[in-house]
Amino acid sequence: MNESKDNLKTKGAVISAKSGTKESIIGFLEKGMDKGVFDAVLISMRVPAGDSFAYVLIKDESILKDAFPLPPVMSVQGAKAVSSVTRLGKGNMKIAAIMRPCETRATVELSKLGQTDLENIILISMDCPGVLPISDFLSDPNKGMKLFDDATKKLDDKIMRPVCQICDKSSMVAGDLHIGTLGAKKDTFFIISNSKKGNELMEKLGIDLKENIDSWQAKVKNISEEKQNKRKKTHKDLKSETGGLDNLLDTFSQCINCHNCMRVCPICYCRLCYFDSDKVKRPSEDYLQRAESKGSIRFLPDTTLFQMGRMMHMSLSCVSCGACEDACPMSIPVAQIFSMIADETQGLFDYVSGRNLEEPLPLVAYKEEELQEMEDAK
Amino acid sequence: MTKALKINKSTEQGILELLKFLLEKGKVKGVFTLKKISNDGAVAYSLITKPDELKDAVPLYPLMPTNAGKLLSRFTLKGSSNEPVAAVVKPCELRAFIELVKLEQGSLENLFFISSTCGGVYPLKMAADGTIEKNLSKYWDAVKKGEIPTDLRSACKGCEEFKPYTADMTVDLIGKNDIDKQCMIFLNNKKGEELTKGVKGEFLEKAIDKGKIDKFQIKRESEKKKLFDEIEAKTKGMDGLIEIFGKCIGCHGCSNVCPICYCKLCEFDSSDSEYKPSNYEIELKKRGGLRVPPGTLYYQLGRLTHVTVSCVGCGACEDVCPVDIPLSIIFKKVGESVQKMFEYVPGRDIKEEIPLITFEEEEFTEVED
Amino acid sequence: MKKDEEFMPKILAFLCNWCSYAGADLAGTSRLKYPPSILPIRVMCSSRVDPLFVIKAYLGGADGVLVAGCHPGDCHYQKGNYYTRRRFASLQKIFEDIGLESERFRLSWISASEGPRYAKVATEFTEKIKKLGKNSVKNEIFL
Amino acid sequence: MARKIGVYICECGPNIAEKVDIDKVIDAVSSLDGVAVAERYKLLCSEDGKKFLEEQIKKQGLTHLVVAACSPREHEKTFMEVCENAGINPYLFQLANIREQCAWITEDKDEATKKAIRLTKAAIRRVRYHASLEKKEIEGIPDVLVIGGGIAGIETSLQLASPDRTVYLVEKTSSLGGLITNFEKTFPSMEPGSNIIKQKIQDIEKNENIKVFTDSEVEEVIGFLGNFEVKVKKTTEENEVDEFNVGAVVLATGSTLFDPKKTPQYGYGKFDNILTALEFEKMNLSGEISLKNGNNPMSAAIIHCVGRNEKGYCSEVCCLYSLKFARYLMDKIPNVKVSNFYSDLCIPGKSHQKFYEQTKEKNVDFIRSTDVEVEKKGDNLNIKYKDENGKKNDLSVDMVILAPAIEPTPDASKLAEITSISQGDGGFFAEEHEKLGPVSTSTEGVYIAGCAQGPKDIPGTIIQAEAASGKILTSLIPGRKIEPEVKVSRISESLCIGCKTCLSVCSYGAITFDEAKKISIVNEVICRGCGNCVAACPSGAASIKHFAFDQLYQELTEAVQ
Repeated sequence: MNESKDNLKTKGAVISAKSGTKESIIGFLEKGMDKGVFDAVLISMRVPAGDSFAYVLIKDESILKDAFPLPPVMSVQGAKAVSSVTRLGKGNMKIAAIMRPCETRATVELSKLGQTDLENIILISMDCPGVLPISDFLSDPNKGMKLFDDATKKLDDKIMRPVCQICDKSSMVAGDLHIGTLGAKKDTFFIISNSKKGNELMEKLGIDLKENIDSWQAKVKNISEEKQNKRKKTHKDLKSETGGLDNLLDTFSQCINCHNCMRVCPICYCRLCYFDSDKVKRPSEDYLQRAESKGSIRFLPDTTLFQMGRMMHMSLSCVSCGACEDACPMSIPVAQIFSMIADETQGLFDYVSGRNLEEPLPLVAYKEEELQEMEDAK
Repeated sequence: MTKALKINKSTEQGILELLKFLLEKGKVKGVFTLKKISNDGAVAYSLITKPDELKDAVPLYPLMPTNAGKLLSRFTLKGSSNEPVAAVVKPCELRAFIELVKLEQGSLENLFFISSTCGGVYPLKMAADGTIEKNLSKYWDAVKKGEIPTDLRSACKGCEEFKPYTADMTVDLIGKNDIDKQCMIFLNNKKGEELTKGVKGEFLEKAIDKGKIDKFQIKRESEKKKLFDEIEAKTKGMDGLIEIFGKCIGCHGCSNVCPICYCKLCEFDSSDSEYKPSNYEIELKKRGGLRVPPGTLYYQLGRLTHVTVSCVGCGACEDVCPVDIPLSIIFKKVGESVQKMFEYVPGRDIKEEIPLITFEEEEFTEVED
Repeated sequence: MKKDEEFMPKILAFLCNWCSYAGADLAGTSRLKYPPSILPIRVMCSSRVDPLFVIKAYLGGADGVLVAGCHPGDCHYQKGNYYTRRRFASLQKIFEDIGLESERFRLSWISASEGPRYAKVATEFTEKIKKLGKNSVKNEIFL
Repeated sequence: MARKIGVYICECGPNIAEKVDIDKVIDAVSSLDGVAVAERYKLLCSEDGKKFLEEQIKKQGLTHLVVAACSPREHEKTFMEVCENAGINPYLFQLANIREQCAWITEDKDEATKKAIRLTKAAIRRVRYHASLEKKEIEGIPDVLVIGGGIAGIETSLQLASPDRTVYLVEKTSSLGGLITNFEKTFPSMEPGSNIIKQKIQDIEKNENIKVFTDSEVEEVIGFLGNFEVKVKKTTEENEVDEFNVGAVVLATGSTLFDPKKTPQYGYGKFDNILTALEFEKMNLSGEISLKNGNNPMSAAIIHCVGRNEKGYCSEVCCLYSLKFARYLMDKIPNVKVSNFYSDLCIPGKSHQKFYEQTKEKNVDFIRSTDVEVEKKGDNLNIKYKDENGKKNDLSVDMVILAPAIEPTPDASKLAEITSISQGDGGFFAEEHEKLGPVSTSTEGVYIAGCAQGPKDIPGTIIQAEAASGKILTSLIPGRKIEPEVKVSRISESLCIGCKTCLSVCSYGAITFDEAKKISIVNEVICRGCGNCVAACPSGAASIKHFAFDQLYQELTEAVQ
């Protein structure tokens, strides 16, 4: 799917967007459906009550005009939507899916984990300005829309979620095509292809990928660098704030074990999570014994075990999409902590989750010579 | 007239002393109650075995981090407790636990229940953003006067089951204006009396003040009516439901924290609820488009049919909903109307069978055509 | 009204094999006429009908759902229909209480020898559904 | 290997062809995923129709078969056999009913065709989710459990016991024989009663094919014709429980008498020398009919229909045994005066009228009366009554014999529950059909004989004992295989949380609870496949073969599309 390992493609297409970016993206999709290049589109739409957005699989073109490619809020992680459509088989519909980079990366990661069949899927990502925290948006949806539009234009991410403010992969091209709005001339946007499938699609649409996209690449580069520094600094502060057992226990003391964070995480795909299974249900004697050994235990115990256990299970595939923090009723900074840890665990293997389909999952491959520093490390 | 224990200390102090007495005298091996478990004031249920660990216990803290009924079910799921344990629980938590015991998800053996005329609790969000501490005094002032604190959870505002049915002891709270000076604990049965034998305090015969309770009942009833009417207006037909549940993000937190959802693997997480490619084709042909992942309304309506007969209206579901869907009132309203049909109150009495596994030969003929 | 005339509702009918399915067959063998809106699904006992099927059918766009079984006391499996009755009663109350059209559901006891009764129930129910009109859920996207 | 579905639409002569446009149905289904062939045929259930299908399956290498024709109640078995002969599993087949519930119910051909297409498509989608199931066969157990050691139980046991058929006879009291042991003679022949029964009890004890359990009660009967698991408990010792398997169960638990204390106007229990019929039989058998003060009664009154309006039925035999009592009295006490108080006499049967007239000739009075009451008057009893034309009257006698109504034994409801049969009028065990099935019950394999089914005389009881034996002999032939239900339910160990909801809704006790693993387990031999537990189970842990969630859900989704 991806020819070159790094995604700095040099050429792309410039699409006119006189009628507005959103409208012209939808126009591009309508053209794709007309030409029969794909039969359906998986894209966000505003829910009837107007207070949230949801992914919708659209076959009837007339519905496409109300679509909303870049919603201000991530109510469902896009990778979960694609997985629900293709996990039980690729079906015989070609589907174009429009999502944020962290969602396309999560989709790529899920296909490595057998949860998504990408054969009939055309993954299209877009430059992402970040996402509003869901509770902020819900308190006043219309205000949220306005704030989001201004922030997108001004590229200011102060109102966005903490993980989005330090996201250095907001324009990473992991899918088949990428819609680049950064650095594009007025009323235009770039389309960059990242795979054979992407090239074929553009050919069928009669759009050639010959234009120069340096301005996009330059803009992406400097935004990423700026965010990277901010990310390093934030993670350093976070580490000192939550590092060490006491801080960690305090951070997760509010956790009520509702497992929302696990449920909304695209990488947590198990049918029955280990921490919901029978294995963690002990007889009363065990609980009493534990209570006696310490004088008192929180009940249910092992909430921190759940957080650390989940971290162990999915950290190497975490795309820092922030869905977990949105779903936490106790506003625990779970996404910030998990993305901080993910950077380090993935760094061990020089792995970036969802960057490239061919890149094997770190724990299912090995090199004979690696990680010597681990052996009898002091 | 029931036997009662009066301790000339504040109600909270009185209960702490009672719990300390129970542990020290070895009457119980452990005590279940709310406790401050971290220095930033997080409150959670704890199993306490050492008396001096009771120092941070806050048994009457107006918060329900999780439904204690569900915790007691987890505590006794793999076999009843072989040691006596006392639990300070709210009436709806005790009813939820009894409902779970009926479903073989726990056992009442060796457990003693200290409940109270419950003044209701604040939403979890107030604990999350730390504003709960500021409202404590406002809370107790309202409870003392037998009023309903303003920003209580909607499930509690409309709760008419604030008196426990089967607790061994009931702490008198609602409308007790000398709550800071006196602790009055009603000993409802033999177990209650045996447990408290030897406690420093005055044993007397006292009737619970029926007038006070009825007055409070009327207040809660009118609140409930208001909440039910609000929901009634919203849940008008399918469009109404789609509007309410449109923002549901499918995290199923409501079923995870619901005491009545005891299944190992929820039917709505199982393969039965997954759509095969051919199902998508059928739905797309019919509708032109379909929300994915599919089944948001199927889950909400389906879960409603599963829990409706046993729902105790504890409000845990709404507490945990990240998008603030008014779940507790919807489930409580439908639950109560179905339960009324079977004249059934979930958790009122362990011997009362859950209506869907029994039947009368002659009943519900009006349902037949 | 013309529109309602040619609107042929789709009514899903869960028929218990021993009584109602046999009753339906009898209506056929005696050439009794009733609208072809009834789509039979054979189950061994009416107590097999999981309320979730009825919800799935309703959300799937069925205009009506009929659950039919043996008369109480005659259930081939002793007591099955008693449980069906309670499940159906609570399901109907839920739909009613949540503001949905619970009239789209119907429970009827039809024995193997009641061909005419089956035809009557089928006709009556179809008329009622026609009055209620198409189930608008059929083209809802945000289910 | 890929699915190859054969779809065959039967014209059924004119029946379907005329009412449904079959070609339209063929076009609509031939392009569906997995459909290898879609064809029509004149009459699929005919011999050459079946041969045609068999060849098609073999020639086309079909893996699944869908037939759109008549009702599965009509020909499901026929086409399943065709599948078997053609070498594919008979359960990978679905029959769409486009005749009885489609072609024949509307004149509108185009609507009928649309419905036929919808039903055929639903059948095709359903068949894709079918799993092959193996027919199970188990040895039919020829042995029989007989509950109740009275004449009915004894007669049934003697009829059925044979070298290859053991009979387990369970009697609640400590000895066999039941009520008849007390009858010195039986009407109308006044032949000896109790010694015939003693003879039969010896036959039982001699017969090594009959295992007798006295002082024992049946605790559990779970299963169906050909395989019942039975538990019998000794009432005298603690947990001594016998377990065995039988093929059929006969309830011959007899009856008891209505307690006259419930009708105080007869003074039973208040005044001396008032006996029930059974007490009088026992006294007579002891050889001496005497009053409390030891001498013989010179006058006796027999009061009929005691408790009849309370019970609401006539107990058939009391008028006849009252005649017998009169004979007893006259044989033992010369010139005793016997008078019968009756409202209407019930003397059915070819030889009973003669018996009544002969008794009457021996100047036994028969007084038609109402509002009969018994009072104490000095040493004897005074019977107050209203005669035929309503005039008050009274008669004083030495002894009063009451003929109380016959009612079921007190443990009847417990036994009905254990053997999962129901109780009909008067609380007696309910027969399957009052005319066509007097000894069988709604539960296959459970039979009833004697007064347990309703009041009757000894010949009636013997007839029912033989009828029940006959039914068992025809259905439980040793060596014949029993095919338990194939489409049974199954509970997944990993998903079951042990809430026992399924256990409490199962009418057959086919689900037991594994205390160690805290999960419910289905006994596949006993499960009848109704699916109640599956619908009751919220978590989908319980599933049922051939009517699984997916199969029904996909069928209904296609049907309402």
